[in-house]
Amino acid sequence: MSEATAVSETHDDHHPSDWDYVKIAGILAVLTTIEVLTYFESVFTFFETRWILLTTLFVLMVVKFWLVARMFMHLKQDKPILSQSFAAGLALATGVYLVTLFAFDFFFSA
Amino acid sequence: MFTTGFKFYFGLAVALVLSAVVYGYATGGEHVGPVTWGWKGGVGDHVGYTMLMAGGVVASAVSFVIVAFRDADPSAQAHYLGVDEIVPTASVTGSYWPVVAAFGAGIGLLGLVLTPVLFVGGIVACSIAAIEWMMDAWADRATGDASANAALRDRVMAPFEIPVAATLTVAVIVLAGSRIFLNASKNGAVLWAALIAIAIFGIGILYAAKPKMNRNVVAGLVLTCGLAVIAGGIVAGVDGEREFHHHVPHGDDHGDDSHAEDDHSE
Amino acid sequence: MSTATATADTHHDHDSHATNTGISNNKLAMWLFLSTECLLFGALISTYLLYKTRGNGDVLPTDIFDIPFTSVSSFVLLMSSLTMVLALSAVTRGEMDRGKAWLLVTAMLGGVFIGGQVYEFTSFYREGLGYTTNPAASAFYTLTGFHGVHVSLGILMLMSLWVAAQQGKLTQKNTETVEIVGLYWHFVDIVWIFIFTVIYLIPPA
Amino acid sequence: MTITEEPLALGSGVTFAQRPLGVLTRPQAQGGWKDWVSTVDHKKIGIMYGVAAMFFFVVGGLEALLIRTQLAFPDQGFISADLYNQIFTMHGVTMVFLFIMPLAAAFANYLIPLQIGARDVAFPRLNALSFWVWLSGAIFLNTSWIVGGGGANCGWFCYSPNSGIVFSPTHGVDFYAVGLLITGIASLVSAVNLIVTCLNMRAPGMDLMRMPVLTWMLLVTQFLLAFALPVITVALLLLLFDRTFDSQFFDPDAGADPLLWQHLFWIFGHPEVYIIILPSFGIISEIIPTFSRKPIFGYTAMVFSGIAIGFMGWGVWAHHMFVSGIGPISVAAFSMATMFIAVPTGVKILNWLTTMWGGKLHFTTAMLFATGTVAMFTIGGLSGVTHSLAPADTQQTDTYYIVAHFHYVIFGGGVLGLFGGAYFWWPKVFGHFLNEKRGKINFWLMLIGFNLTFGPMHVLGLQGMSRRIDTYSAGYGFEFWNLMATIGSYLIAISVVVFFYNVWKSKKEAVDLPPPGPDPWDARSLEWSIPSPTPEHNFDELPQVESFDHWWFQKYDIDDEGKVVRIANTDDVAQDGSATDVHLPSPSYWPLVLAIGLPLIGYGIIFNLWLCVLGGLLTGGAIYAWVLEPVDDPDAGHGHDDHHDEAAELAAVASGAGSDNEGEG
Repeated sequence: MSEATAVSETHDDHHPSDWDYVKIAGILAVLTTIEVLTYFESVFTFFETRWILLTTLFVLMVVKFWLVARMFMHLKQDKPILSQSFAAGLALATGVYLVTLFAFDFFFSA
Repeated sequence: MFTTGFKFYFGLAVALVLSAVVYGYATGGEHVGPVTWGWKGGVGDHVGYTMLMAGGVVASAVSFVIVAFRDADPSAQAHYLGVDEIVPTASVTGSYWPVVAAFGAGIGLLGLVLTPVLFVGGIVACSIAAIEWMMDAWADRATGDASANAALRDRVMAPFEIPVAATLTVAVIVLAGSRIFLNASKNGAVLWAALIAIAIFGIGILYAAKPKMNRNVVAGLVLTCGLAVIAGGIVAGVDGEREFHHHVPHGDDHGDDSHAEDDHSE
Repeated sequence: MSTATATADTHHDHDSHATNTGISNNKLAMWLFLSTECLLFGALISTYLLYKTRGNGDVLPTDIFDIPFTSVSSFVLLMSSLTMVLALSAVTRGEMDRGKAWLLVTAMLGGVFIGGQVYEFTSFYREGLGYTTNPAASAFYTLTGFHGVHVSLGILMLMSLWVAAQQGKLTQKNTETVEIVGLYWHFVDIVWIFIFTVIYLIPPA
Repeated sequence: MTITEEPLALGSGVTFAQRPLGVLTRPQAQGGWKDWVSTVDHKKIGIMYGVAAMFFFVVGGLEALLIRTQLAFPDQGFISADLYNQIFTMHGVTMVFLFIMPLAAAFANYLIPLQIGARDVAFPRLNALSFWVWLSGAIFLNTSWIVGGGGANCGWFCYSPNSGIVFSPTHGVDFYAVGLLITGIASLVSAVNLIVTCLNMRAPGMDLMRMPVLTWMLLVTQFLLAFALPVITVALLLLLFDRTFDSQFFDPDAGADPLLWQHLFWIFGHPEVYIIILPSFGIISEIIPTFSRKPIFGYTAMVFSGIAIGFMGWGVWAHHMFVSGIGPISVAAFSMATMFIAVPTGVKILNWLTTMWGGKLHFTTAMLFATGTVAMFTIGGLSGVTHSLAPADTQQTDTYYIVAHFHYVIFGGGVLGLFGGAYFWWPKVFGHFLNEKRGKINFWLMLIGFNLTFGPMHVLGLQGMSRRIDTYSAGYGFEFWNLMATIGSYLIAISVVVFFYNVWKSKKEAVDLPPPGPDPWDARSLEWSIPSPTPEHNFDELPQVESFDHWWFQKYDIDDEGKVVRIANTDDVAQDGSATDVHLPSPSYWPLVLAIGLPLIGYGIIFNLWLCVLGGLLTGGAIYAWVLEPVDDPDAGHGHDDHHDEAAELAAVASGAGSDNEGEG
């Protein structure tokens, strides 16, 4: 029991507090709101320009992805090997499927 | 050796088989049909005969199981445990299963009159009650120690109870929620989804902020909201879905039109 | 004699249970599993992207997306990640009551998300987009359905944790169990972050 | 999640009534069939993998003989065209998924914990699960002969739309899809398990760069499996949904693109080639140094070339598709990548040769198989390079030249190495040698038969004979080489019979022979520091590893003049296996129960969805019972708490359940 307490204390030292989590969730909420706003192109006319729209969406997606993985999944505090293994899967997936879509002329027909 | 349980079930079996035979002949059985399960000659009314005979078979099977496993046989248990006499143990807890079974039977009967869905629901409730009741009864007598009996029961039943209960709980939320959304208008669905989520989230925040809150208040709140969602789901489900408009694709956008069909039935 | 030595050895063995990487077996296994899931969802997402315009003359998913509703359900899933991490945080501190509450809230929010998906599928079907209507439809339902199955399994795990906690079998020393289920839950969430942008929000050119 | 914290306490001092009537208790059998079905011991699981794999080797081999018999002479009607399709398909599927992969898994299971100095794998029960799920999938796959209206008939790659309901109306392809999904679950679970084992369970001092090459190659293999299987899982599910639920993934009429299947299949399929070949590379990397009496040359290069093969294996899949019209840029890129992957492979071959260079070579049977592997794989590798040239490949595609190439790689590179491994580790596993004389007969028969079978196929292919054709006409010049190939295939069959005879006879003879002792080959890695056969607890005392080839350096040292000198007798430094109170994880029935549930779900998808409910209940119940069951049987009376705490094997099992539920769609 004492051991468990000790462990939890050390955890407390470097893990964010509940309030930090709420703040991160707040950021995520704001980012999601911006994402949804792109849907209303007629109101925010600059989203009618496709490259602005795509860039915005992709940047926001990556930031959200990053925030959840780093903060909520504790990759920031955990050993690097976990980030590495996850990054390996992610990179491999991105690589092979982008090449596949490329081979289908996906990026030029669109 | 022959316990009360065996005597009861065996008697029941004999009675049922006899009445099946009598019923068979009474409703037009011929030759030795009712005696030989219809091997030579008819058995009369099939449904009644089958039900009575099946009941008889089941009862006799149960009676043999009771003998074979020496269930509730104090002398066998005493022998097994190496003691002179079994100390009768009080039933560990009160049981709700008889109530569930009765409820299930009632629902099932109602279902016979109203809708097959209720009938199936009643059957399911009765089956669950039967299994749980049997397991409780078995575990109550497994050893002389009440807490060990409870642990034994859990060891066998928990692997099924936990996932099934969890699935049912979630299924209720999912079903009720989706019925409400389907019943509402397109924008209404958005509103309802947001409202329900906010309610859940809100209760969570409330509780997290004041964990020392009166338990009854929390329970009441959760119960009220849960019941509201379920009731909403039932009402919405009975009321039916809103009208959907079959989307007509704007033809030339999607190339080859020759395959366009109106019938999307699966 | 040999027994005594061996006992000492086993103690030694147990002392060295601090794994080579310093991460418990279970957690490492979960992360590896999640890494492989990237390949799984990647294949489904690319299938949809490849087929999203193959309507065969029929209605396409992109024609009937209900962005406002999906936004709400995405929001719900995103916030369930917050409640999950709050549950873990509470269990870590040993506040089992609060932890249980957040676990239940997370599961229920997941339930709302799945309810939303049932609604979405039903309404799409009524509007003419059946599973077999065209390649775009098949790919869309398979992708989002797969995600739905993952969420449902996550809910099952959360509910099981809640039951275990309710029975007093899940305590502070099982913090890591909660953390591992949490990892799964967050992963399902980040997959949806991807799906929401790439499948729903990017309009057809 | 160790739910049951304490032993079931029975009050009133009634201690011997711990197993009340009808209570399913934790298995505790020592010996007998109950021991085997409930074991979680990585060594027993490894042996079961090996036995089952050899069974399917015979099945696949008989299918091969049927193929060769049909093709022995022109215009034969020995088997019908339809049956021929089924047989060559099932031959490929059986050999790849039910023979080589599980045989490699047998070595991985048995040897990884021993080579890294561990008591068991990271998740012993998941390990048992992998085996049983794999076996149930394998049996399921083969029941299609009986209940599925015949085997799959679309080739092991099952190209769409050939695999669609129109061209494959029987259930064969359904069994193919579901069967491979089930075996895929097994491989995925075992991959995660073994990766965690390698990363987390190493003995003190066993750094990653001190692990034997075999363990390294197996680790790379497990990574490849872990990342490749989800891709084939998706492909198979799409195929299954197309066939079962009329979805539109591969139907060109509906606007779908059958080429998608080829991409998904080969994204998995090419890493699969390395999944097959790398374990064999690892095995011969253990055998060659041992019988050359030299350390392996370029250990680091060996490891990194293995890793490089693992990585580059992901960038070459489309070279299987050069003639499918994927466009000039793709063809050029994949052509280049394919040429590059020959580099790390060449590094390995050079390292083996350099290891042997100047060594005192002992040509035992194991060594013969190992050198045979190097030679045959080199031939296969070179013919592979000819495929990387897209114009040449265009000529060779779908001819027997391809068949020749991949058999030289998979049989010559993979199977020969695995047989070598069997001869090498047999004394460690079973405590007696396989007879060397019969072993050498086995080797030479197999080598000659192999070359006689597949060598001529190069010629046939270049002459233009198509693969997957059930017969050929006389007068095209195919007769002579086909007959040679058929004779060769029967020679291989005889060599396999010799192997089985050797296994049987050697066991009988072993009674009169002295036991091999812990280290019969004077080898280098940790598994040789413990008694043969391996005691149940592996190591009496976990080794403190100080260098690569730690065990060898306990026996030998290098003096000032650079000469090798013996510093200790093997028996003095080896462990005697006498520890008695070593704590081991308790056996369990649940992996088996769970594995029985999965094929029921499979039959359910194909025949009647109600069966899915039954299978689902069995699977779900088993998962929860598993999670609720403590790792250690509290009744078993072990003194210690186990530290593989089970936390979320829940989660890990749920991964299995995940794929399984996904299977239900």
